[in-house]
Amino acid sequence: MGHDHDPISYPNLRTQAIESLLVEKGILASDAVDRVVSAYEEDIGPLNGARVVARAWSDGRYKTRLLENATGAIAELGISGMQGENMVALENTAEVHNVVVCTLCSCYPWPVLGLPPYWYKSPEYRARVVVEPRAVLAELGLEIDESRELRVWDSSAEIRYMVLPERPAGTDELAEDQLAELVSRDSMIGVAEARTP
Amino acid sequence: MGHDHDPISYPNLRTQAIESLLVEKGILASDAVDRVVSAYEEDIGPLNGARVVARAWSDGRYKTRLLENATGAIAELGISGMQGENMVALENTAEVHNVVVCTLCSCYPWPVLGLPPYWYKSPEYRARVVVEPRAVLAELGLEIDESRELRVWDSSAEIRYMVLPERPAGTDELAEDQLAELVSRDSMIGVAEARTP
Amino acid sequence: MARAHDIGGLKGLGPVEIERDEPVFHSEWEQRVFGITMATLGKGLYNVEQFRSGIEEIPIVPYMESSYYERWIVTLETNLIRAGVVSEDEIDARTVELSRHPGTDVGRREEAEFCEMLLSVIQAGVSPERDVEAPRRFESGDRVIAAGTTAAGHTRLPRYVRGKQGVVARLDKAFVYPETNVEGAGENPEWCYCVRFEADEVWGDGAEAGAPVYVDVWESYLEPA
Amino acid sequence: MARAHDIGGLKGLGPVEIERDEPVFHSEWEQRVFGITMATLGKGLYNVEQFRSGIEEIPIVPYMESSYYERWIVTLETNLIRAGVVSEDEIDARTVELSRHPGTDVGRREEAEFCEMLLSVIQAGVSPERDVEAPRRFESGDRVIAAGTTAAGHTRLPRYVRGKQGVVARLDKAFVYPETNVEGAGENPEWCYCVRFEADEVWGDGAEAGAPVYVDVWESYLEPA
Repeated sequence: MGHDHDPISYPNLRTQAIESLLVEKGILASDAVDRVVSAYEEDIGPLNGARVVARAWSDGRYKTRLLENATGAIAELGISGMQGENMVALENTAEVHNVVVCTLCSCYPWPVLGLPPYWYKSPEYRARVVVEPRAVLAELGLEIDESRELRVWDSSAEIRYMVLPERPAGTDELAEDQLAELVSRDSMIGVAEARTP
Repeated sequence: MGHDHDPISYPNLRTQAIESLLVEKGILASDAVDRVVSAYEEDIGPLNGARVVARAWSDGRYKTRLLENATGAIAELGISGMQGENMVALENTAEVHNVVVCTLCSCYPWPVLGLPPYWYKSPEYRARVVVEPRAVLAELGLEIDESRELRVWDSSAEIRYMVLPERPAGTDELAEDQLAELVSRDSMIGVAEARTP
Repeated sequence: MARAHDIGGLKGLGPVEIERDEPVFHSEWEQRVFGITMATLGKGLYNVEQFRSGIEEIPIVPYMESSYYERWIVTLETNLIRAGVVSEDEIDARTVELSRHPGTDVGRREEAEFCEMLLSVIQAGVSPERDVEAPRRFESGDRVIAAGTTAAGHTRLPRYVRGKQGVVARLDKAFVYPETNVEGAGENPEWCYCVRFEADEVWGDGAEAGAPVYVDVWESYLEPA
Repeated sequence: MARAHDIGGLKGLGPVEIERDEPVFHSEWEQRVFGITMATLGKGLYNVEQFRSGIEEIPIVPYMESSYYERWIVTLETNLIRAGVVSEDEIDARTVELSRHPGTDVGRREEAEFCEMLLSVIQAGVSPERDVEAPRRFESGDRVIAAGTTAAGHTRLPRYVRGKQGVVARLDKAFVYPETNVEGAGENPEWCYCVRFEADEVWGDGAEAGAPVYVDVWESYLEPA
């Protein structure tokens, strides 16, 4: 067939061209690229946020601090970093459910949740969740009763939000690390509840 | 689910917005849009080109005129129009195979072939067929022997090309309209041979 | 600076896939985009080179990844906005409005006379052929070189032959010159030529044997070799 | 003129689809685009607002139809070109070259010191918080109106709240102002606010009940209601 190699996508080809030129010009540090990628693939992810939520569920005073100064409370657990410099935690209650979006791009609290999933960055989510949030959440399997206020938070400036989901029933006996396992990424964005044990 | 209508694609939505505004401003003729679309869906297509090829196969003097002045010879059959004002016909022979592309956009001889198919407009075809034409044709099932020159015609200016494929063997007894049935669109672009009966 | 569309000669991309029994249009919006473009071109709101140029201005990655008629929407908008008949804010606002009121009719108006005129133009064609007084600079068989300059804007000289030598294979008529026509700066017709370039001249080592490329060019794209 | 990214409030688009066990990156090139962007941002070749702005300049149809990291390639190129470190012609030429020599290594260079610095910045963060002398103009509970002007360029005020009334729900710190920072025209920090807008105020009839939107804004985006 005249081909020695598999087809390559154009974005892939273009990215290689950029990397190759920047290396050649002495502008790009290849090791920095490698390590940044592995930091977000291996270290910085939603397990961080789950620890924060589990602590808040377990410790009322920590929860108070989290709701008053999320950045500081999160730092108590050794969690901080880029795109988490100014955090606000939003508490779900029987009266209020919170959901987070960034309509203008895809701002997201990297230190606690890692890099955002594809759906969070999709035009469909960004465009629709502000105007038809109950419909979007229902499509995702989360029916929010009309009696409950559904607050949509558009992170259009420098605050990054995480949702503090409600603690599931029947978890009184669980230790903090067991509680953390119930806290999904999606529950901290507000498109799901925490899992029940 | 809160939805009364099927999802709409963004390009569809955007097109509706443009049409709606142009109608409102008195700029767009809706009937012209309808009729242009139906002209290319119903009337102007590769059957026109097939008639030209079948005539050239049947009538040596017509073929000579076609190769000398394609626009005029095509007009003899009542075929003319936009994107066919300056035609050139390329004859396939035992020594030469011709294939047509427009690397810069997707120029194509509309009056004889209709609007171009998707693959002709694809970046893959446009980018590759100039630099690796034998490989591309082989992928499409057409092996061109190395002894045969493979000419690639990039319609980068105002000439529009059609390929005159070789007359298949075993067609001596066929009438012109039967011959026309053997002439596929792809054979007049040069990525296929004419069908055998 | 080369523009997005000038992709001839890239290798490695995926296979060419021919769709069996492909319809002329794949959706209603493709029909409308095609028809609206023809109708607004027919009204003289912009010309074919301006239509092409609006596509070429798309950044290359989204150009490569978007579909054919998606690119038409971009240039249709660009040219309607440049013609002053609609603003991007208006299109944005109408898009939002229609999204919130699905099923809204786009409206309709008829222009029987224009409609007949447009169909007869489609039937008859509109050749960019023009008379020029200057004699031809090249004849069949002349060795030429494709001008190596990188155009600042819209051009019809593919990048892959720039600076390459070829032989004039066919003399064509004089046609309207794209570089000025796209700017609305006059037709400035020039003689055209079809030039044959050998594969190894264009692609170097690794070129397929016996696979010359014929490229159609305006006279000012060429220099004597 | 509103830009491509300002899409909040469009209805009718397809469903939101959550991918199970989604990887952080879907391919190696996505990894590299992310890392190259972080590394060149870290070198100060452009800032975050300029990064965002380069995405917003993509025409809206290809913006909507391209993938997230495809849009990153566009702004990466745009900003590297604007920073003067590479030209589009160079990227084009290298793309063609690599396509003709598949498997070519992109090369490698190490910068241990920069690497450590970048990782510590990622770990520590870089807040756009700044001190300002001017007093706040608004307090919690104030009724405000989002400034109705249509920005000419990059702005962080979503279109869907422009001209709408809301109530200040939270006082935030003072942050670097995007409109000037994107131009390299200074940080001009301003107090920020979180404003609650009721759904029926923003969306009119047909709004979902009890679904307010909270939008974070710079002070100059607001006027007293």
